[in-house]
Amino acid sequence: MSTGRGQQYTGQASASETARLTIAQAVQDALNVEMERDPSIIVLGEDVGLNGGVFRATDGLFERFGPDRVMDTPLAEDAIIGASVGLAVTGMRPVAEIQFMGFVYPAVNQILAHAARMRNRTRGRLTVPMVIRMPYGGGIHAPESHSESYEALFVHSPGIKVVVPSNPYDTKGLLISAIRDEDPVMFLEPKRIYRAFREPVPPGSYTVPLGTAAIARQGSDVTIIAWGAMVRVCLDAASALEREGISAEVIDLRTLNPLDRDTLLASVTKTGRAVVVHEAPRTAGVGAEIVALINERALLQLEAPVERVTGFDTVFPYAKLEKHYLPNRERISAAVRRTLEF
Amino acid sequence: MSTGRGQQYTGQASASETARLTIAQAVQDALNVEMERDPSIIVLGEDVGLNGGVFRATDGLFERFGPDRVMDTPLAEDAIIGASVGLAVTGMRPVAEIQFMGFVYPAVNQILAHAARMRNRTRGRLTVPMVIRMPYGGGIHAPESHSESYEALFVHSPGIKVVVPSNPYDTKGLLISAIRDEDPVMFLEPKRIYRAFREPVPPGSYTVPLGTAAIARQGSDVTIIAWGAMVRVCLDAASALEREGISAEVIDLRTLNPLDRDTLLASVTKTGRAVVVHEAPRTAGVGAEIVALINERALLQLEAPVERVTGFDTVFPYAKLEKHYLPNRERISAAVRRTLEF
Amino acid sequence: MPRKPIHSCTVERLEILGPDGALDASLMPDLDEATIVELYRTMVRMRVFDDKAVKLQRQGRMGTWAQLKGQEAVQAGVAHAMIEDDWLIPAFREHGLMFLRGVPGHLIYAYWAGDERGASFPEGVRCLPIAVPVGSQFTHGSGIGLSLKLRGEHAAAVTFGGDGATSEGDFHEALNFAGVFDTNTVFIIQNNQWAISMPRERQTSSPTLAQKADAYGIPGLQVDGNDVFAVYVAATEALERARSGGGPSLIEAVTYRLGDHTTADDASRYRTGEELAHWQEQDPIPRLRRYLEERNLWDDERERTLEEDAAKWVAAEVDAMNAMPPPDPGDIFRYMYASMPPALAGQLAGLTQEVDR
Amino acid sequence: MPRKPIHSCTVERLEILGPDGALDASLMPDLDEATIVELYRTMVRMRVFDDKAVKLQRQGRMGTWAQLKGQEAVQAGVAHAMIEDDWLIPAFREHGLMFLRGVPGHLIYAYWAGDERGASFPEGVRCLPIAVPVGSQFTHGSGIGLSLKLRGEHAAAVTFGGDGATSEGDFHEALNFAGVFDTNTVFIIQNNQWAISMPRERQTSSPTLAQKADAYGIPGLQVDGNDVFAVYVAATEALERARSGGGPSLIEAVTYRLGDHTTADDASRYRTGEELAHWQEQDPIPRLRRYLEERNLWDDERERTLEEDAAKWVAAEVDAMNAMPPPDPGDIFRYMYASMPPALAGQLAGLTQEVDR
Ligand SMILES: Cc1ncc(C[n+]2csc(CCOP(=O)(O)OP(=O)(O)O)c2C)c(N)n1
Ligand SMILES: Cc1ncc(C[n+]2csc(CCOP(=O)(O)OP(=O)(O)O)c2C)c(N)n1
Ligand SMILES: [Mg+2]
Ligand SMILES: [Mg+2]
Repeated sequence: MSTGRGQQYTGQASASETARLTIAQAVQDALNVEMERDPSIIVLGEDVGLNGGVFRATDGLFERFGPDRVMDTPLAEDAIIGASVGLAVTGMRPVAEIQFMGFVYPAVNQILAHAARMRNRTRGRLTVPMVIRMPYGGGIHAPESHSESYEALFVHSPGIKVVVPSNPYDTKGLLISAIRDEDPVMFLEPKRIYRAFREPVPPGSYTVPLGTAAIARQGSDVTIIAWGAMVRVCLDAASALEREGISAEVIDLRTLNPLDRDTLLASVTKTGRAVVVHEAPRTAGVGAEIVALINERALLQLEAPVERVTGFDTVFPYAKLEKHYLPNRERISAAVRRTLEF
Repeated sequence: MSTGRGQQYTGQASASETARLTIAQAVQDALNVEMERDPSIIVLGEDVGLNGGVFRATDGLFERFGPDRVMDTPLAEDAIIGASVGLAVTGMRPVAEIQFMGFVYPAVNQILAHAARMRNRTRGRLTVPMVIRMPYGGGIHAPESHSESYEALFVHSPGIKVVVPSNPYDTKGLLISAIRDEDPVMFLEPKRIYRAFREPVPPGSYTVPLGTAAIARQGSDVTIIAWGAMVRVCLDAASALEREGISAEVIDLRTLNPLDRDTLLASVTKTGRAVVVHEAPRTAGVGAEIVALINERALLQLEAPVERVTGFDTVFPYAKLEKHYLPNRERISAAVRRTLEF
Repeated sequence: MPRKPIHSCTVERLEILGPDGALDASLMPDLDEATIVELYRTMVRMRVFDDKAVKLQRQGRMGTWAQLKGQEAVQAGVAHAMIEDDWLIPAFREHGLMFLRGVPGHLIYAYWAGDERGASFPEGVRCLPIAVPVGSQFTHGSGIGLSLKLRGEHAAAVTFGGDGATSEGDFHEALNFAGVFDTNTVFIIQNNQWAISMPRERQTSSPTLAQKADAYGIPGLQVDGNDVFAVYVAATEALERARSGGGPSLIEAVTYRLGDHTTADDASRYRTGEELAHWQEQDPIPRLRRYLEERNLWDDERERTLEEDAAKWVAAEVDAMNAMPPPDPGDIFRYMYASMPPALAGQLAGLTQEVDR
Repeated sequence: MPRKPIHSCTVERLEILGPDGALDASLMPDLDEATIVELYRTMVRMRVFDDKAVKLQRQGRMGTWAQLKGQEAVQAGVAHAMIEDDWLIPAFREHGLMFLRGVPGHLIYAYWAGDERGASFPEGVRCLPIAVPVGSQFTHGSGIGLSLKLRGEHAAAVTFGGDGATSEGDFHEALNFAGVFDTNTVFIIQNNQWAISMPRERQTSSPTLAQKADAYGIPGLQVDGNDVFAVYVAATEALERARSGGGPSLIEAVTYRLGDHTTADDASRYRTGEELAHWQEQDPIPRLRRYLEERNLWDDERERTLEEDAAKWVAAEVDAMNAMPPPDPGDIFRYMYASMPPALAGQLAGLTQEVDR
């Protein structure tokens, strides 16, 4: 196995000890482990090969698995996803990368009209087991169109699962589940924390099931609901709130479709208060769905309106102003206080 | 002015009397009136010229305004919208047609990444006054992909207004407002009722403002909120409910972005109960946003959870099963009763 | 020479059996008489199958139907060039190809009558469901062609589209992808001169569609699509190349849509009777019949028998469609995911309750 | 001849001033000495402007920068062929063109430093903001070209893209649209051999990018993009044709990205030092300098002065950028719509409160 040119980490499929990995490395690790296991898995996308991906999430795969399994494609998102549909219906398991979520739009037709519908349209005869990975979200002072969080578009579209990890352990386990899933899965990687921290990640293969939320922090006064990069911000807010004597439970949804309603509703029923946090614009974001769910299932347990702390209904601002856009500890804490003071 | 070949109606821009028109004819009438007024308006799309549009909504325009103002384009939605962006930034006012909402996906990149953002990105220097018309929704036993209601995708995307008329009078007035608007407007035409009924439509020019809802029916026990083709179904349900002694107010939102929160919240505050109805899938649909709004602004006035009567979280079924999918009078009435019995 | 030529291309057209019955014997493929007769039978069966669907639609027993009338030679010629392991990636007008590839006629009818079960083909039939968004199937053809190549299968992905579909970005991305990865794909454009009301000449400014292949560094050929021999030869050559690792190619089959775009369309709004009459003379079926008759391989008697047989077959397919039990509303939910998420099960339970009531 | 040729195309390459200094005088455009010197000055200013941006980025004073280094001849040659009424539709690497078209340098810097005000060009500057989604600008060029045509303006829409961008569906739809409506558009591909880590040869299988024009029935030409004379001649011809109703065309300018893809990239991961060295010998700036020197139009003294002037200008632009007041957070909201909807005003009020606190 080549060590590649300069990357720090080349996958621990053959390692036997738990290593401390970043989220980007956990992605790489999951791909290594799974590609080793199942020769029908193919990685394809722009710059995923020799270059190892612009965030190095596919680093070393090309050297290890060769050009027939790690394919640098032309600059054409519609073809990347459309070809993946063709690969998947004929028995391959493509893991396609879209370089940034802002560049998924040209592939929306293939995702919504084909990948998400093939099983239904053919009454189960043809299926599309594929993963569409992409970095999403703001916070890294990236150029325009590089900071999108448009998960709501896909959560609203039946037939495609949407998964968003918030830490390295889950990243590996969820990505392995996504690859093994028999249906298309959109896998959104929080690029803001791609390399922000390391956590122990076991070697070899393990799964974190799709469709189950995690209680990232126990609490009793209020439930904060988030996913992806926002989970850490919420945990941070929860710590700060603790010093004020407020006990916040933080739920990391992990999968946005299907939603783990039970975990969510159990927590809100217990605390009677909820704050949903996301980076995407407020209107018709996934936060609205969560408020609607709570309204439908736990209205009588609510002590206060569910608060939403979200991006604005504006274009994601370019680097100089982006800090004003993203939900932060103060906004989350203020929303929590509002639910308590209601 | 040519009378075209066989169409029943050729626009009443020069007529002086109110005529009884269908929604499709009201579209045609608005286009006639506005194109007459403003030579910078151009209609473009697939089959909009000689063929007059697959629903005849642009019938007669080609004969009247000629090929430089009514342009049959190649079969390429991305180009239709992208070229319209180019036309609009240089002073034309394109009214683009997408043949069915199910075929807007290839143009999503142009709509979300360009049309909706140009004003913001250039800090007001360049603007995109354009209208994107398209028939949407189910109920006509159309082929697959011809029954979509994906308004939520666009409502979630800042920078583009979303308008959905429910009757001929509003269709004309809203479309004229949309054409005159300085920003891009997505204009969704309820094809199920394109020709279902006629209503008096005044000749010449008048506007119905964007961003204001209508109270389609007054009531005191519950507020039913809908748009487009669902408004009539809701009115129907309201009549049936009246016979049970239930007084339902029906709100026709007309514009989904920006939402007329005041009208909506005033009604719900008055009735204490609400049911939102839409054809689109339930999860993360526009209905969720409305529930979230009510939760935020009128929680204490609520006597029962807001109900959602929507399409399922499935692919829109093909003709034989579509009747099971679409919200109907019974489902709406049952939801209303649930809010009363809560 | 002031500017240096650095690339040139030539696009050829292949014709073997002309509308006037003239045959270029030097190009004639090696087909025995029985096969040629079978090609003819096949084309007539397509016509009968198609006509029946239009009738069913008029009677309110079918939703919308996209007529294949006039395009039988393309579909028979290509089908005959295909081998069992090849995949068919249709647009939406390839009914003839579909039944020749093993999709039962009653399923094709059932599909267009509004029933998804019609797109649930029998096990082993290597065919995608039709693609409703125009052009969106092209990239599937590239992906399937890549898949076949990676697995080392001696098979090709036969990918169809219309003249209108060549304007979509998918066409471009798919052919480019296929060219870069040398996939086992053959793209076949049924250039039937119209995309609903848009004539071929205004769909694109290139004089041929075949020349678009050169943009992707792959071979392109135009054939007379109403000449089943020319189609067969072109398809055989391209398919064999694709199967054996020689890479993708593009075939433009020039034909004509003799019917309306669909049963929801009225073509007389946008095209002339003269044009239609001109193309009726190019009709591939009489053309091949004349060939057979001149060689004493066909006569009125056989024609009658064929028509009777075809009518019987089609009637049986209609019966089979009618014999299908009504679709279960639960099917709306059952095939969304490999296993149904709880919220969806809840929605299904609600519907079941309603239906049972 | 078995198959009838029905179409042929030839793609030519235009070179005037070779890397070795050889000049094809017969093709040399009618440019006076002062103009040629000015073209040189312009190219050096681009290089200095570009280098400064990279330095600013290294110092943490700029977000990301996409270097134009090596592509100066394309940008100078095209800019010189443009007239005031022409529109520029850039991709994202056309900084040189942008400042030549009237976008102040400090705005270009400000933009890449993360400030949308940098895309708010002065009144009258006919230039779109850069397009971040690769290829998405092509259709704007078609629309603007159509707009100019419909208004009868003697002007063209000069639309840029990279070699990578030609793979996007937008490229195809845009060129086809332009071909069908004969818009006043010129598409210019800066083929700099790389799309991030993807070499030109694997981006598409066609031996040239220029030949893609033939798919749309429009003229295509390849030029040596490091030869400012060739670029100027090709652009002048295509622009004049477009302005005067002769329709769109495609120019492939073969050049090289001498820098990394952006300051976030490390090109040594995927390309060799030998390749880079080869292309450094093709550098358009020394090439034109040698031409001038051979004709006694240039010397070290003038070079020094030019470099000093350029450095001063660039320093002034940096100062101007630094002198911009910080952007107002309210700007996030202010330009979403012509008039702000109430809900948005509410969100702005919330932010203003926070900021004021
Ligand atoms: C993306 C998309 N846009 C528009 C349509 C509507 N539509 C259906 S068929 C058709 C014309 C197709 O023309 P062509 O590709 O030549 O195929 P043909 O119908 O002639 O077989 C159009 C515009 C569609 N189905 N999909
Ligand atoms: C739709 C889209 N996909 C991916 C990207 C990421 N990206 C930015 S530049 C680039 C390569 C562009 O190559 P080319 O068109 O040759 O232009 P160059 O960078 O060489 O000037 C890529 C893949 C993007 N910006 N937009
Ligand atoms: Mg056609
Ligand atoms: Mg490039």
